[in-house]
Amino acid sequence: MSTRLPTFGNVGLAETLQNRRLLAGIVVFVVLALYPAMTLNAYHTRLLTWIMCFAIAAMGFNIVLGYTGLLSFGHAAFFGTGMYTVVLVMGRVGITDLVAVMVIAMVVSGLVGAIIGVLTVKTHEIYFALLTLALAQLLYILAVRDIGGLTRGTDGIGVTRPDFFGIPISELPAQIYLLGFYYHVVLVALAATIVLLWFVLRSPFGLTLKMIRENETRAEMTGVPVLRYRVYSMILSAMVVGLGGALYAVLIGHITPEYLDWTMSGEIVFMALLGGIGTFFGPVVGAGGFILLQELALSYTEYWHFTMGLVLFIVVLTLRENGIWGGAKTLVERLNDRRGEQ
Amino acid sequence: MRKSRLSRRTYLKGAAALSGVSMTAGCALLDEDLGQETIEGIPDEPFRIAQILFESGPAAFYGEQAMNATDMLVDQINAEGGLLGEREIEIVDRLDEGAGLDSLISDVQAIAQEGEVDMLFSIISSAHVLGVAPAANDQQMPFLVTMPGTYQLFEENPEMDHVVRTAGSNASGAIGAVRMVEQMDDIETVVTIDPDYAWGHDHQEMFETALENVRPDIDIVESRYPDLGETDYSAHVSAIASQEPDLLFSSLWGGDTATFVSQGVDGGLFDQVGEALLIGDTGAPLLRSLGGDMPENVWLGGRAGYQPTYRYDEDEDHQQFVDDYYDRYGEYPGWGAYHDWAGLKTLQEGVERAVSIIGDWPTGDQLMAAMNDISVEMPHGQHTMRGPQAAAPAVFGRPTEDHDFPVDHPLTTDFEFIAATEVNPPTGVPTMEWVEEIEPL
Amino acid sequence: MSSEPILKTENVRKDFGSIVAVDGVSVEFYDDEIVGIIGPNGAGKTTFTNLISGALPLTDGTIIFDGEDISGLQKYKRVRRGLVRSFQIPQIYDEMTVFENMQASVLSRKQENNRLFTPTHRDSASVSETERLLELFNLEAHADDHTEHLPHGVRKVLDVAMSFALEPEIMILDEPTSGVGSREKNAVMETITEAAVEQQIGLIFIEHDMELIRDYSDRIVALHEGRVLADDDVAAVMNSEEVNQFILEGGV
Amino acid sequence: MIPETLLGQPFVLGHTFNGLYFAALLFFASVGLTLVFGILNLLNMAHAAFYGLGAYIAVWTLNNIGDITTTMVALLLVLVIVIPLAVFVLAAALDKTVFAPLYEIEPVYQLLATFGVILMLDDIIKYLWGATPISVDAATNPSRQLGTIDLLGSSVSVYRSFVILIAVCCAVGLYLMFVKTKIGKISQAMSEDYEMVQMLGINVTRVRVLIFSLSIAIAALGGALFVPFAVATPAVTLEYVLLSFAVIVIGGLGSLKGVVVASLIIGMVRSFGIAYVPAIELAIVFALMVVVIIAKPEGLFGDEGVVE
Repeated sequence: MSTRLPTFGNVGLAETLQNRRLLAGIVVFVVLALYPAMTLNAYHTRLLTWIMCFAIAAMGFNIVLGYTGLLSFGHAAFFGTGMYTVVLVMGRVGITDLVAVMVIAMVVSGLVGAIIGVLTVKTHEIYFALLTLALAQLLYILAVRDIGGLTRGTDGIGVTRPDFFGIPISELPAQIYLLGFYYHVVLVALAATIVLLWFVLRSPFGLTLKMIRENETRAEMTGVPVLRYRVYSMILSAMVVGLGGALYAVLIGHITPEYLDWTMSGEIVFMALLGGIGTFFGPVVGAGGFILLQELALSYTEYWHFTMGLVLFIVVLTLRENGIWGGAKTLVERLNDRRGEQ
Repeated sequence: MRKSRLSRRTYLKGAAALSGVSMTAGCALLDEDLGQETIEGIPDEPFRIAQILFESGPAAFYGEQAMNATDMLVDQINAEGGLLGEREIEIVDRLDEGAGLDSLISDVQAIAQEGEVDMLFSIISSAHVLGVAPAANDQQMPFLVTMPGTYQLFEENPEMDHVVRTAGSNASGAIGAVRMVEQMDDIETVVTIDPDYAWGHDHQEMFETALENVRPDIDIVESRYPDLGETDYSAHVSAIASQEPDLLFSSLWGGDTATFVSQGVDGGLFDQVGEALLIGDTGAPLLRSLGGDMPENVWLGGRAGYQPTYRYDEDEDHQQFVDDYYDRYGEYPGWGAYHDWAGLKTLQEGVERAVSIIGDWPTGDQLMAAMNDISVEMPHGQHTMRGPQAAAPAVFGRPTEDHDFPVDHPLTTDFEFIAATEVNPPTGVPTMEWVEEIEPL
Repeated sequence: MSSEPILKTENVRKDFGSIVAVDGVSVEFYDDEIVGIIGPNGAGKTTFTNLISGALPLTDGTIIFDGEDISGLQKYKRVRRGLVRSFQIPQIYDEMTVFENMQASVLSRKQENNRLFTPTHRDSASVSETERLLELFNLEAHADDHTEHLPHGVRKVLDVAMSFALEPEIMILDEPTSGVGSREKNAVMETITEAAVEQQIGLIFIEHDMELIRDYSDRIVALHEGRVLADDDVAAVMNSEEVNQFILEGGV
Repeated sequence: MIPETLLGQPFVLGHTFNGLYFAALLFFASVGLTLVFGILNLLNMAHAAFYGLGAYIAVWTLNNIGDITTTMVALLLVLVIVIPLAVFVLAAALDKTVFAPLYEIEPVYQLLATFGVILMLDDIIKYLWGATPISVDAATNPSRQLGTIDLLGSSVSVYRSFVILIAVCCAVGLYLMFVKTKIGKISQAMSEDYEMVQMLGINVTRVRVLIFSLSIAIAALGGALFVPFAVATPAVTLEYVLLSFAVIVIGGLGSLKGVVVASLIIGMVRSFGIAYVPAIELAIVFALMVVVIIAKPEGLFGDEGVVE
């Protein structure tokens, strides 16, 4: 009976499309990789690094919201855990290799994700949102009160720059380190995250998360251990968000508990939503959009909260899960259709 | 708020860094032949300052005063022709600390990149300065820090050569308070209340450690840490009142002090305590917002003598500053205003000093170097820089309704002055080590 | 009939507070028969199926499946053993295509949910099986449609088809034709029963339509007030006086 | 370590009083949030922002009213009647415009859209009153003018006792409204089955506007009563957003009784927590929230309707 691949004509089409997308992706990657050397613009490079760190975090976040269908208001917990892990691993444990530090940060964030995942596994919708919020807020209080003496409270801790495979690269001047080296590390991390998640979310695992999002009862009645997969989803998400936080920690150079606060969670949600939680690339676009918008608003008005609030309000009411990326895609499709008709 | 997006210029500073030019640091710079690094004559364009302060959030209390004082003083300096009488100052940009550390650091980067700003100025939050100062230094962007007190600034980043701080560290307030207590009789029990972040914890720790050395007979029976920006202190008030301590020590500042004191008065707290030492940055605006609620058994003060009544009659400069400020803004200057005054004075002196040594307008590096180890005249006497860090004295006063100023709120009087040498660690000694070894006077 | 029942309930009981919804039901089911369950509203039909599928915990009694006690087993584990149900209101994944819906079932049956790196459309084994199933249930025309806007009848068939994809031993259908146009009812039942016979799946279905019950059941279990009123072949139950009194005349 | 004097009776009384006062404020800030959710199915994250708005309006009014009157009765009437009434009108206008489209969307999107409203309101307050904390001038400050009285050996703030009294009146008033009046009964029916009420031909939009505006007005009343004893700062909004969510989650979404009980619990936890275990006081509140959601997601009284 399995003679059927050809009848699904769109497989062939999808293949070509994918290749074109792949091509576009490679072009974007190369342009980004060359950008600092070509422009020597430190501000732009820093801004891009900043955006890319949050793009990773927003993509990680969207595993839970966009794919598993659960709104978490506590992802600052994972972002902050990633950040503090970097500081503590470098400062207290003495591991200074970039790759090792990042891997440890992901593992620790994943552990926090497992704990929060298990505790929240039976809640839905707003209860899930409020429970994740409360749990993250507990972590925030822990950091603010400096319980355990690790975080130095609201003044925060400075981060030194990690080395790279034993090369004492941290001794380079700041500009060269951040622009020449670190920018590319973050770029590669983002590319790797995109490729990895692209496959993971299209795999049977990704389909299983979507099953849970669409209909938890049905998924369970199809033999899926729903609770377990919700925890998996949280762990994966936490690891990716933690990576984003860890990368960001080195860039910002100084960490305060603000990164664990619920308003930080709100920003991550905002980014994903702005770009489009129903799309794969939406969160990346959203992180860029959010940070550029904020920088722009800040440069023109002291009332930038208002601007951001208005944008959030409008995006929620008009674009919904499509976000600006989904909206743009629809627009392009429509234009193509019209061209096709003519 | 970044009002100016200046045209992008060639990438000068970054390129210099990229090509690995190492910058000569510190005072050594001034002694050498600096021929090619100096700019001939005084530049035509104004000296451009980007000011960093809170325009939003609870600490905007200081931001507003600092902004007011800076606007006023810059106008005055420019009326005389500017720095050295030749080069005007222009505030080209203001960054809101309320936007958070991410934005601050990124904006500092942009400013350094554009090369259209000569110096960063002010800043309030200790958490922010610990992040922004190293970032500015990495960019070789001159940064004159005027307000935050964290002693960790230079102890954590000893290499910074583009940053100076014209405010005394929080040690001067805490140790000043210890010196006050040292002279008091009839004190056996103390309760401390400080905001729950490093500022408060640092103050409490220094106070407790030093007090143990100079007055081992006194017990700190309880230490409380309300949240920064707390709006309801009634639970703390009840708890402290129940202890009936001989002394209450507090580093709460700004609006927090106002709220705490007024709720304390409400709960009868100051009838239950012998003396209160309020060392958070408290000045005239605080007394104004409290109206008639200020109890009499408190000492107000801390680092530097930043009270409009302190040596008002003796010090002409001070009198003029206070009167001008009052004429312009209808209230008396608070600590935020004084801090930025000290900063601008140091800048003026630094420019003069650099020019007198090298004969030319200084580069950013030279200017910062010239501001090291300088001293300027402030109401409390010589305000001395030890290296990049100011050593300020401690001054405390009593609130009084009995004054000749045209306002109906209390001001301070009966001042106690404690010299800078008594309340600051000697150059090169880490603050906490010094505090642990402190001896009775 | 096979000698061993595939599913057996022993004195199954369910209380909601002071209300007894299912009151000691003992029935046996075999994997080569079609059993209709009838009873007036509130007789405990749906509660009974929920107990079997594990959606509700038992108050008392035992459920034996394939010779093992599954009374406390989690829902998804019952499904994995071959005890599957479909729903009165179709439970399908709205924002996914019909193809994806079906493939989701196929992959879950194979317990391949944890495979991480092969994109699902490249997994030829599950793709071809999905296509075969879509064809079997006449759904291939809708393969690429999102299910959200499909006609109700198609959604219903998809729901049942997704349960078939799990290759169960026995399947419980809660009103498989509810909401389906009267003309299509027979066609739907025809499709389902043929597939069941072909794949040797035992069927249990709850139905209000007595004609369908008569036409498609091998055996009927009649429930009334949480108890078994009758359990016999079609003719016997339909002619039973008690059944006529409590159920058929009661106007279901 | 708890000093023995702290366990003495006057101080337990003092903490209890503080706890009651704090509970009263929490009640004002959260009761509308839970009603709007229970009856209208709108999860309005921006609800407590109107508490902040009420505080600012009160500070501004009291600081400008001095020339007209300094009579205590007038000042209290301004706080209890005039300001809530003004905010009621404002809320009605907002319901018809900003909030109207939010009733149609999923709770998750409601949460996000109203998060946007918080940000906007934040800056509107900043535009109108600046970012510097403001307190009420002594001359027109009822809290300072009323002073304290001695009760069982401890001094008790007259003004704060008044606030507690108003909260009790407000709770009783709401209860009576729901059980006695027609509009209250319709509201209860709406909380159970919105569509059914709509089909009965009742103008649900009017009821909606009423309930929404009333809820917001109570929040503003809370803010107005809060500010004479404290200060208006931009941080008040965010603090109460979190606390009010804690209250309604612990009490059970949509339950009037739940709000009263949860406000009392959190008020007492905070008051005694600050006195005896200050380091973890706020952590207790969130830990409580976590435990309740995990163990009893519907909250203490969430499954019982508005006034059961």
